[in-house]
Amino acid sequence: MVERLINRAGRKGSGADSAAGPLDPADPTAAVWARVQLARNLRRPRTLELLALIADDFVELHGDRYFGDDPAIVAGLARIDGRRVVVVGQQKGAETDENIRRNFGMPHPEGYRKAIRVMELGERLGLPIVTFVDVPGAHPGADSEERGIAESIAKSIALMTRLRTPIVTVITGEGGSGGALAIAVGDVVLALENAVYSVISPEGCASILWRTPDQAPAAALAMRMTAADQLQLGVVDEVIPEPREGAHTDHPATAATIKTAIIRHLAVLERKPLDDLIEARYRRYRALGAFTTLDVEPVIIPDRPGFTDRLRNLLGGSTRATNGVGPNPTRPYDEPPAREEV
Amino acid sequence: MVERLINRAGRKGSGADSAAGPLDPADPTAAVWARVQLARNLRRPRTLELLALIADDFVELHGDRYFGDDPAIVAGLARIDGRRVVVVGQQKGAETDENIRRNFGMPHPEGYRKAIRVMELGERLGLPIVTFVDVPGAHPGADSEERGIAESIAKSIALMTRLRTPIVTVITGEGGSGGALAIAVGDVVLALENAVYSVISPEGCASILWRTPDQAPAAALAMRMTAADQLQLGVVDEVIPEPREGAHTDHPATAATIKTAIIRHLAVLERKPLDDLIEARYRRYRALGAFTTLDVEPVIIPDRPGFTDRLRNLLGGSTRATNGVGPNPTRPYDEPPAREEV
Amino acid sequence: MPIKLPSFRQRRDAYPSDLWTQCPTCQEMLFNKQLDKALRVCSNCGHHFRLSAAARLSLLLDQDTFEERDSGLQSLDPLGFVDLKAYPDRVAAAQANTGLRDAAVWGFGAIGGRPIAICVMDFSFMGGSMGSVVGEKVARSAEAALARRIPLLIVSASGGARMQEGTLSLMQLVKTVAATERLRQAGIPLISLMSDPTTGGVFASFAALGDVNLAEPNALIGFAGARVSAGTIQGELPEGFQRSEFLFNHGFVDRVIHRSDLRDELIKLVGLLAPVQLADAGADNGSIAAFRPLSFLSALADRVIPESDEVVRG
Amino acid sequence: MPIKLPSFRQRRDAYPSDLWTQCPTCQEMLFNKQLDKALRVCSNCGHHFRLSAAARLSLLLDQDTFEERDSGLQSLDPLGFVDLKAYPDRVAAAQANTGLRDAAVWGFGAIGGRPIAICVMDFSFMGGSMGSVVGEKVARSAEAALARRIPLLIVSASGGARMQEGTLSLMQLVKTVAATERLRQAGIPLISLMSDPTTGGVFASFAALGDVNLAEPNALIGFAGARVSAGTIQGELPEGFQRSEFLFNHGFVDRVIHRSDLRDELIKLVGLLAPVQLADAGADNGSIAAFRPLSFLSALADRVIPESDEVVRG
Ligand SMILES: [Zn+2]
Ligand SMILES: [Zn+2]
Repeated sequence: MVERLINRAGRKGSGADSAAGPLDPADPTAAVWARVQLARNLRRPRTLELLALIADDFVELHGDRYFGDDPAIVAGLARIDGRRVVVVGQQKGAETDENIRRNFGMPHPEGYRKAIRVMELGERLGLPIVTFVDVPGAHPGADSEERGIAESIAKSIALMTRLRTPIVTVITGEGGSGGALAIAVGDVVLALENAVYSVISPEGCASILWRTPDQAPAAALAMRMTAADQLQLGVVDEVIPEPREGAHTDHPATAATIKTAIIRHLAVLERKPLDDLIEARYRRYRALGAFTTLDVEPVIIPDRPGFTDRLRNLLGGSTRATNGVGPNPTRPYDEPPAREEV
Repeated sequence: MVERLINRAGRKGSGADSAAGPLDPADPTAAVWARVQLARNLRRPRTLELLALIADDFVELHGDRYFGDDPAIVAGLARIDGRRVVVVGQQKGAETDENIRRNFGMPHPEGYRKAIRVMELGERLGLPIVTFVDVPGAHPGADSEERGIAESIAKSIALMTRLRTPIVTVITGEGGSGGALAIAVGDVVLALENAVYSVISPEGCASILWRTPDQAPAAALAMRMTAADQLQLGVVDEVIPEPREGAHTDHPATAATIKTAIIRHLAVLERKPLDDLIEARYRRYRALGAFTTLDVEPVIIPDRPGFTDRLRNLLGGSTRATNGVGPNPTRPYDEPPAREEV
Repeated sequence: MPIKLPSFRQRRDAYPSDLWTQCPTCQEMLFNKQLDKALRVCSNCGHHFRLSAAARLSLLLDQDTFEERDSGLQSLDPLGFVDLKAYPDRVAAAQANTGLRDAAVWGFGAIGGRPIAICVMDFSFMGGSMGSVVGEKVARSAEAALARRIPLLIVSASGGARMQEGTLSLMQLVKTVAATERLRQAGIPLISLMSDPTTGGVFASFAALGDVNLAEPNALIGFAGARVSAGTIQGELPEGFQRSEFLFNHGFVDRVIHRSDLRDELIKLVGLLAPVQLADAGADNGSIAAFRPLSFLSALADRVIPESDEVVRG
Repeated sequence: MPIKLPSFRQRRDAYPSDLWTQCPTCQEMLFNKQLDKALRVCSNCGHHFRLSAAARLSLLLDQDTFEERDSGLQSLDPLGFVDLKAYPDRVAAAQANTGLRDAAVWGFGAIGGRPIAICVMDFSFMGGSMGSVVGEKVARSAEAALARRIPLLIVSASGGARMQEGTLSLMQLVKTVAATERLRQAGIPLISLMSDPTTGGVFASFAALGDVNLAEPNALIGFAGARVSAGTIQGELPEGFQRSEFLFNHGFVDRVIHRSDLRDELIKLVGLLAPVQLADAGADNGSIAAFRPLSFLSALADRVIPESDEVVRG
């Protein structure tokens, strides 16, 4: 796995170089894919690099109080522009050794449980919370599953929906599905210009829907995963412009813009009564989704064993058309189950 | 360890037999030791045996949601006399195989974290909590330390001090120090007649203070660990009489008495406003302890390097009497540090 | 050993006959009528076949107490998503194949005479994937349970989030959990029943957060899918990896329950978790009348749930 | 490999001279004056020698800001406990040897100009064991910190509960945690600093529950003592078992801090954890006047802590 990811990291590097060139608007797929490479660029500033430029003071807190300390997630207390805040963010390593130590920024359950602990401390102390999101995805290994990676993500999401303190989230690089969302539930969600956010990695999406990872760029385009797209979808509230050829080319300028945006939003959020804040956060996510409500007519059922027949059959009636019962259709069926990390 | 504990279990058995005879008031040490053996008798009813006799309904809940499920602690939802309650208790096995599976009733951190989870559920649902305490001590192994046995005990104690629901605790057998206390913080603490409660096992106490475990009976007497003694000390609020030669000789009768006591106390506690309940619980433990307040004169310091001298020296003054500094006295010193499970 | 991926193609091959079904676990040929009477559990090896939402509802609820809500919710195509096929075509095909409008059904019902809200997922609709409609139904079921102060039972059967709705599917994790958290914080019990499979974003949200987590035997329950795990995990996976018993042993599932015991266990559990709510449920009955059950499942819902006082008597 | 048990006998043998101290870790002979200037950290291997309560206070607090409270608390003998020696005799000997009345000292002080409550344990008094007096002092320090809404710093150095007071010592776990929980629930920070050793009932109560848990390097931190572990653990113990870094790696300690950095880190940490409290601290000053520092430590406390507004300026 390590080797595989190093190679991938290598590709990222080169990808970034190629991306340094102008994006060809005539080829949207290439343009989107270039952005994905930019988002993955190993030289982008991560949580610790940003804090060094943004915070006047920072004390990192370690450990989940259950099992261990996860280097892929950084959490602690910081002072930004004189304001005390709790900071949580993923942390990849810029160099290979450091990247391996940080598990390529892919957290284990301990990481999310550390985040939960420190965010709860922030709530008790009445400190606003700032999160920096940049993760390929939560660690998918067996140890991660054994210790409940899904449960830890769910619990972190749950906590953030009810934390009685302002939360500002910044997607700084890869917004990799549930592993990102676990610390990305905010009153305000910002994204850097070249950040991406998706329900599944383009490679994973392509390998399922296109049956080959080579179609990752097509999947990236189809998922509309760029910051600009996410802004249109309402998943992101504001896009923070990046300097020059991207955040990796100018850390101080990037940090400065991010800092300004964070302070501006915190100032607004802190004026809200907590009950209003929580209710607004609930409404923000309650409203996300795209559906319509039909004046209900039963969907036309094709001329074959009907649903109620099948039901009657299930309840002990005739044996015909068992093929139709529940999840065992004999008819051709080409939807692959969406088995993937979120 | 297993072998050792089986032997110990064996001794318990014989101890119990001998205890079946009358206790000799002329020999208090023997009398106390006999009670210790009764408290450890493997045929005493444990949480599950008691629930089978006490509860109309019981659904056991499993797992700590972090690492595993600990068979040494049983937790779940029960209906007792028509009243819904949450039950938590330790569980030894009556037979050797079961006892090994239950780790001789010695919980790992998972056990206390399961207890915490289920007690929190009880609080959310507004259900009173009943705990049954019978444990030699928390599991002292390396795995237990690695996963934070002390932290899990501390967190369980902390939760119980603030749970906004009535808590009735019953010490049914061995009240083995912190491993017992972790689920024994109650508004009312009851103890069976032959139960014992101590800060450390008599064997451990003897091996430290008497320098040999053979003095365990003497240590047991000195620690005043019987239910009657604990009642006098105010650590226990009420002693529940046992049938015939002890609880192990008549489970149904034992369960019936316990059930009556639990219901009686819950009925009283449930009438209290929650704020009063919590405050009373705080006061109950706040008041436990034995000290006096002297009208303060400095303690007479023997004619040797004085404390302030030592302090001055520490702050960089003369080098004399460094022997006196802090924790490194050269004088004879015979207090052994109390290094033991609580 | 990569995880065996649930796949319909494989299943299709596994059912050569209309009258007989081969057990994918023990290969035994099972007479379908007997299989149905056995609640679709293999009489030979205990393999639990998947159930449709309708079958699940009829299995769990008191007879004729189900009253569906929001059957008219229909997914849109926010991304204009096209892979080898356009998303709307996939939805239409799934609707035609299953007779469902999306992968979840929710409504009110009774279990052991006690009113509950229930939301059931159906794996046969696009792998039970959670998009905007599923998320909305889960959230509404939680909000309704809170309004009536009755327990919520969610039966999961899902491969995870629905890729074709992109991050809007991902946001359903927050939407659903925000609603179930309000429920739990209010002291209203949430029961999560995980059936085969419960994975990805569904397990990483409401399914993992039940006050009580139940699972059917040997159900696939996990976060990362086969492709991911296979690609990243070195060597052998642990015995029973991502199966119900594995989750139980690691502390994430309270009870693994055989389908034949499921209803009785739930009756007992609901009885212990939930007091009989008079005032709230009663106060809310007006709004019940406002609804009319409209979908196919209306066949199951020609009676309204018992009045609260009847609940007390019964 | 059984855990090495802290033992004074061994230490005594390790200090043949008044002028030189041998490092128990690297055997280097250290000139005591240099050792003191190095805050009693071995210049050769970094071994952290234990500190007395007074030394710890002078190390951590702003100079001359410590104001002791409850110095008159004196333990009783509730059990009439006699082992090889009567408990009151052990206490008297410890008092004569250490000049302390019991194993903990608490009071008010300032760190980086910010007022805090502080409770420091002293291992040289009966192994820093926690009986009724230590428990009472910890609880009072927490209640006072809550009343003034100032952070509480507890520096642990203890073998655990004091056997000679039986279950009354055990009850101190509840008493102390109940008080520190009220503090934490009120949003007042609790900082736990664990020094060598922090074990048994002290680690299993307030010491483990800090909002921030700090530890000095290589401090022995654990639950079960050497005798217990040695008797029950099969084979080798893990590398560094029950040492600060081990606890850090397993997620129970936020930071392991070299003694020379300790004060600076605490100043920074207190600044981030605690807002400057004007009203509360000020309102409470009347009650400060009511006290008079009386113990030996009064030498350190001839000034009262800064007025709140001074804190703002300073
Ligand atoms: Zn079979
Ligand atoms: Zn040294």
